[in-house]
Amino acid sequence: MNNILNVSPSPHQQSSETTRKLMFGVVIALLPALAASVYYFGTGAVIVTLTSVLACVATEFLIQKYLLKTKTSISDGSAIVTGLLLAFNVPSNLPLFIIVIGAVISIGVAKMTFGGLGNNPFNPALVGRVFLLISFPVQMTSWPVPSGFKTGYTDAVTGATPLGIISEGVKNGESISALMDKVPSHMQLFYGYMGGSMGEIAAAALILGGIFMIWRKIITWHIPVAVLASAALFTGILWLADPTKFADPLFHLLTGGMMLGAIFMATDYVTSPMTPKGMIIYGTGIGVITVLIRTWGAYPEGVSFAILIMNAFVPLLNMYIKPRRFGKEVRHG
Amino acid sequence: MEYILLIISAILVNNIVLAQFLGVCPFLGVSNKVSTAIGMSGAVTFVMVLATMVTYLIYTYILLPLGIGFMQTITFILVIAALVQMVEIILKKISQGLYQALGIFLPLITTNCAVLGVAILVIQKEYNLITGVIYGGATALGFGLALIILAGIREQLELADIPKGMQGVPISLITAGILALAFMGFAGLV
Amino acid sequence: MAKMQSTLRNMVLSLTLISLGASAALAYVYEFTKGPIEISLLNKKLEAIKQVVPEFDNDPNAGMFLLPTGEGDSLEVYPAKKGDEVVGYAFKSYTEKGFSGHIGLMVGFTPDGAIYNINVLEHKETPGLGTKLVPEGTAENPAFKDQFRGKNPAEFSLKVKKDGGPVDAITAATISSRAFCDGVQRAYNTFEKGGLK
Amino acid sequence: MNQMKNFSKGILRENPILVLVLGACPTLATTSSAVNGLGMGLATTFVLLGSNVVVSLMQNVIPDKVRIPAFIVVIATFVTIVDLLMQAFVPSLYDTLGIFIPLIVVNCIVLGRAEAFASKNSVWSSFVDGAGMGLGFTLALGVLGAVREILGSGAIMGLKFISGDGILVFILAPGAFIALGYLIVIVNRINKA
Amino acid sequence: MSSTVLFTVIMLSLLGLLAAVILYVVAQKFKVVEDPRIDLVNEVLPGANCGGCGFTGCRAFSEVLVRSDSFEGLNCPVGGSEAMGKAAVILDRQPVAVEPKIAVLRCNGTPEHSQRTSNYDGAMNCRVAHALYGGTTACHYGCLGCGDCVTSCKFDAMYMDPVTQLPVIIDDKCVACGACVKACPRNIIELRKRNRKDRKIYISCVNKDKGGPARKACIVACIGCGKCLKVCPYDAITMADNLAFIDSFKCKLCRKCAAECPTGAILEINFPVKEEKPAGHAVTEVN
Amino acid sequence: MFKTFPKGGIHPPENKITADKSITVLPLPSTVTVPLNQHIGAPATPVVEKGSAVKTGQLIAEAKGFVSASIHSPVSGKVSKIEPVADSTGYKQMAIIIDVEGDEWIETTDRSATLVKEITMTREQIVERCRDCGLVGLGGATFPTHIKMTVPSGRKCDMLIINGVECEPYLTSDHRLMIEKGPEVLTGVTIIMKALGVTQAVIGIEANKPDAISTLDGLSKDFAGISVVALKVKYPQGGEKQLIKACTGREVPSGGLPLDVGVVVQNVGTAFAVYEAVQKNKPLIERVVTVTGKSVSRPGNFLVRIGTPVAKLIEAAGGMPDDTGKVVNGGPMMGKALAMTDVPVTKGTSGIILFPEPESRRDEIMPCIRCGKCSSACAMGLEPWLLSVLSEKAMFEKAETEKITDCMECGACAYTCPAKRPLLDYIRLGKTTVIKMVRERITK
Repeated sequence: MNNILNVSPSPHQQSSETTRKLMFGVVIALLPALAASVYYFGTGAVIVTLTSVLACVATEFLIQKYLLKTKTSISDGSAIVTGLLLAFNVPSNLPLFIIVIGAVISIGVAKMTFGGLGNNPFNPALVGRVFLLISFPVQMTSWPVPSGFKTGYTDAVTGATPLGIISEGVKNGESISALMDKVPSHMQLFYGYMGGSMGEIAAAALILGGIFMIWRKIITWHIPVAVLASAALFTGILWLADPTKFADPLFHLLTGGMMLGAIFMATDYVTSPMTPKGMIIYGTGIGVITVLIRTWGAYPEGVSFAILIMNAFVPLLNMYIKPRRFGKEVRHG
Repeated sequence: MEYILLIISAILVNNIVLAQFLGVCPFLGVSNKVSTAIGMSGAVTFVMVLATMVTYLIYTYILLPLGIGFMQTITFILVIAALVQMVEIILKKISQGLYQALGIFLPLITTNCAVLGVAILVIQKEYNLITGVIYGGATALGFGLALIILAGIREQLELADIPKGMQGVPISLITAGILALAFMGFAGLV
Repeated sequence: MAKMQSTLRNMVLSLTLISLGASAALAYVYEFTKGPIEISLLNKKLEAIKQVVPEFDNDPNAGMFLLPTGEGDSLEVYPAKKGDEVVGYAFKSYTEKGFSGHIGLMVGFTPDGAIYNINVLEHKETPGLGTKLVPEGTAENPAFKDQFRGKNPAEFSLKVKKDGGPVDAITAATISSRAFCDGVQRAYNTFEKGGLK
Repeated sequence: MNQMKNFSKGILRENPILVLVLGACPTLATTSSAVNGLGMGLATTFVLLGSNVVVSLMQNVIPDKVRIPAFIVVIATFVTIVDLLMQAFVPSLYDTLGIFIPLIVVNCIVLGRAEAFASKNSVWSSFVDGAGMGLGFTLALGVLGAVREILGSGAIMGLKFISGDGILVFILAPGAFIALGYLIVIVNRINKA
Repeated sequence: MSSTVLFTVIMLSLLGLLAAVILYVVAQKFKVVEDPRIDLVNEVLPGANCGGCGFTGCRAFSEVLVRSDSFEGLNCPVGGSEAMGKAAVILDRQPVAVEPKIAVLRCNGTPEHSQRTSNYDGAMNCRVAHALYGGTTACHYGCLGCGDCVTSCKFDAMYMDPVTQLPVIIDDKCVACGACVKACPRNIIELRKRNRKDRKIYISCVNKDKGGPARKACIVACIGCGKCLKVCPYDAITMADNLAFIDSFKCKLCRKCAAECPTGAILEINFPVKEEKPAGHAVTEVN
Repeated sequence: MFKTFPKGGIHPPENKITADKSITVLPLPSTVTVPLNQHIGAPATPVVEKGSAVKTGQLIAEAKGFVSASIHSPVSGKVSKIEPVADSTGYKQMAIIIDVEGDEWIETTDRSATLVKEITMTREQIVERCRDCGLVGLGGATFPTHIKMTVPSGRKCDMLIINGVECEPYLTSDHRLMIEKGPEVLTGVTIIMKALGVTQAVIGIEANKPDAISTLDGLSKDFAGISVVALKVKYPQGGEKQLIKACTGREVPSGGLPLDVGVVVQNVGTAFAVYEAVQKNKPLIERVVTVTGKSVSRPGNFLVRIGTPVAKLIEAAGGMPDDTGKVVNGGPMMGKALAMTDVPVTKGTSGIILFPEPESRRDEIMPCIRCGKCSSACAMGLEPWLLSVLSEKAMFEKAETEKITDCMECGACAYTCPAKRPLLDYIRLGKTTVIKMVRERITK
């Protein structure tokens, strides 16, 4: 009997959950939405997704191998998630070189610059997305119209998103009820029959993914619920105040990446607060800022910006909103 | 309403640091810790409101009537420098607590180009006294907001393993860049 | 030379002297540049006017007059004359409906009310989108502005296609395009009301 | 001191922006194109040269306690002169640089050099120092401007080399921060090597 | 002269006057006296802020230097006598000659020399491992191999050798700041006098066990036999707790002790190669 | 719903393999090694010399410090050596090594199995006896029992809580003790109640031991003031502060002791030892140890003399399986890994767990993704990710303000971390450093 024993400090047991499992859990949760966008946008969605994922993984690999000269960590799956989310946030007919630029910005600037996984203060996919939105406004806002499965790539007919139509119309002085006729019905919106970024359209599929993630304990309910509830409340108040100028809350929830943002983007571990209380404040902030931007700002969607802005507040939230310490309020004696 | 829009514009849409590039030096310099950032924001707000007021009065009632508007720069900078010193003295006399909190930041403010910048902008944009002062205050709040956010992120980054070459100023600049990117979302609010 | 001691007398003296020297220098430079600055400002304006009206030989700046817009304010109008004949009017117009608010325009009309040319004086539009209002096009590659040339707003409705008008908006910058039309419309309305036709 | 070394230190080893990170405001604000960057750089260089020379001339007649205000007066004078001259003779550049010309007054480089170098050294070294620092500043601004122009509008010195637009972010505020950040990293690497 | 010029002059003169008065008052109120020599001294220091001098950084050390009456006991290990000499010139003091030092690793417990008895599987941190248990070999004095010293080195003068699993000190880069000495929970690293051509003779072991257990734990351990003590002509070697120690300031590098050591615990480094090496002394040459 | 503590906690697989294995007595080994430091506090001083003959139960080392406990010979025989011996940490410490010659007990001990329920001693006598018998807390912390049984003047204690939670996976020694020695345990509880002067005692038991709950609940009717509380299965239910919160709703203040809320907590094993010491005058020379592991052929609960080599215990359980990668002294969450198995069983040894090789290795460490799972697992409401990185980066002042000293090292954070970060390793390092810092500050 001369086994050499392993010695380590306690604990000597670890749970079976791993970063990799969590990341692939997110990937699985994203699949229904991916399927929906392939259904609506055809091969374009597949090409965009593949390019984005490959570019993200390649960027991470190359930077780690040649610039930082550290161990590569692409197998942890986080680059894949970033790639998928980036793809979900762009139109399915985006020129490929733009996607590659987005991937380089996402991984290179927003993630690896800060030291890689776990250190980035901002959601990499969103940084990439917003960067592209501002850099290539034309390409990033020419959304193909959903037309059932098709194989064409860039020749698709483009149109505005429902939110874009409403926002334009309101600025032009048209009433909401008139505009509502120009956009798909709520039920269509729920299933994703609308123009928009690749993965943001199918609310039903996204909710399915969200339920999966909550069930698998990958995320908690706090952030998505806080985002959606606060957005619904805010738009609800506006809608009740003047239904001719403001769209109804349900419309807001189903459009413009609200679901994608609330369920997948805002819940990114690294860039969201650690405590439930912090999460609720963070989520509420996202909801409110989104509505603010949608209603009065220049960008009709606003979710990406709202999440990035609240990302910036996360360190402060983590700093000042602490879990309740055991024995804190009690005094001696 | 006009004032509210002015305030929103100055804090969010045209944030002095993130959109107008004024006060970048203290923005990078005094953002190591949240507590210092808060102190600095307070001091800047105080001085900026006061400076806007004083420089406005000097410009409108002395320089303009005398026809020596071109003396703006030199006058303003001297006035601000003197003002900061005076504030320091007065503060020390009237409130020791406030002095403790803001005092150490006051000397840094003289060379904060945001203060001089705002004083000049108020004249350039032809604001009146009240609007000017509100603008100055709101701008300072915007400065404070950006500063505190950056300080929070930097305090968190202290715990991160940032690649060696990126540490310090570069990472702060890139963080500020992404922050500016996020703040562009407020475009069109006013 | 030994360094001056920091006594009150020395401090006041040196600072006052420095100020004196500085102010003298400044005053001199100011006097010297006063003329050129005025000229350059004037040139800028004239340059803008020159681009939007047919060739002239008068001093439009001297002939400048104000016309009420009917919205409570007035526009500056610069008449361009060749000889005694008026060849065009340059209207300094504006709009507040731009993507980032204010856009300043110089709109030139021929006396019959047709648009001769338009010049963007100031704007804060988004680079790459709204900024496309600015450039002049070429014959084979016309810019946004060029579609207005020679059109008379009396029969050419100043509306983008989305609003049922004939104007081709800049891709992804409908708001800017619409604002541009608004500014031109304001100039035209003023022109019409002013009875210059 | 070796004047050549004195001159060249400002260009790379002690580059005011890229190494010392002074005067970040105008650096970020005026470098949306190479020409603007160079213009700003030259204006600052002029002020730097002037103030360095005058300050070093007067180093013995200024009592210590009023050193800073005296320097500020000198600097502000030069700034106003540049301001007026540019307004008169290069009005279009003046329009683009806008508020950042008067703000040269509070540019840390100018005051910093006056305080750290000119007030202690001879006129000639101060002049050389000013020239070196000014050149370093101008170069940095020029390079940053060029980078942003190439990436942001696909052009160099106003000449377009691609059709259409570039990556627009780079001519906007966020791009300025990001480009400067990476430029500093690169220069640090070069300096270390 | 136009009125503009007049106004300009009056205005600015008034302002100057005002500023002067205010500043005078301020200056009277706050007299911040900072010795300008602090800055000067700070400039000649290396600026590594390594703390090797025992103070919190180069600036703090400059302040101490300026305030001090003599340089006795003050030394910048990084800048060495050069920096201290410059500082002495600025401050008009006598520099105290300080022998340059170098860090050496007093453990040679490579896997070859010391039998592995367990695998450490905790956080790669010597202090964690040290607090947990005696280590992966039977020697609970020797190197744990987690590299705390390497992380603590600000001068890139250390690296972990993957074969020996011991840290290696790069002589050319080591400035003897002592950071590694502080970082090592087992006090294996020692600062010794730097000899010509970086020649070194030292006991590469810190095991305080008696001969038997020490030898059992590691074949190159110091077993406290005392043979080296007897041969040393300079009284440089002392013995305490079953462990010999060579005082680097008394040692004249005669190398008699190394030849005598039965276990090869005494390392001689950077000497010209001898014709024949005593057999069985598997000495890993460090550098 | 069962009672529990409010925040945090994890559910590691229970693996209570030996829950139905009754306690068997391990035969005496040929030599025993009795370390002099088997408790928190100063080591005891030997009162025997090399060559002395000793009887089972004879005092061989005396407590000298205030927080210290006496040590008795677990066997009869001859003292062969008194010298430093590597203990379970690998570091050497003084131990008395005795060659076993038979099992001759000291006369004062009543070795009959009859239950003595009547308590004749006074409070002072009970405390005295516990000290004389070298009793320490058998839950793992090994704090001398007699100190814990004395309520300092000016403090008030109104409740005794008996910790029968045994929330660590694998371990079943307390569980078996409760089932097999119920009346003795309850008598012990009554004795401690008397010593403390309280009328109320609660025995907290996790709901995964229904047999123990029903046994004790049934028996407790005969004992005044003792009640049994079933607690939710959640680690670390057995943490002192968590247990008090769960049983009484009282919250021990940060940095405070149970006595701050009028409670004293004792382990079930301790209660049994108190019974034996007070009623039978038997010193603490043996204890129940669970020997278990997934590949162990005959896992079980053994009554072992202190000083028996762990290797002997493993032998009794069927020998060390070939795939063994790690041997843990104590529970898998808080126990200590052993570098070798020839170290002795001590008063604090509650179990020996043998992990097969694949399970014994920690997974590859990934970067922290700030998922916050450690924060939600922490029963003390701390932020392990923060404390860990603060310690790693040597920012100890900040760690102090973040209450690193509140950490009870339960390991829930490191267990739950999906990135497999060694959170507790660093927190423990930070905690010791901070405690040292604070102590230095006080002495300064």
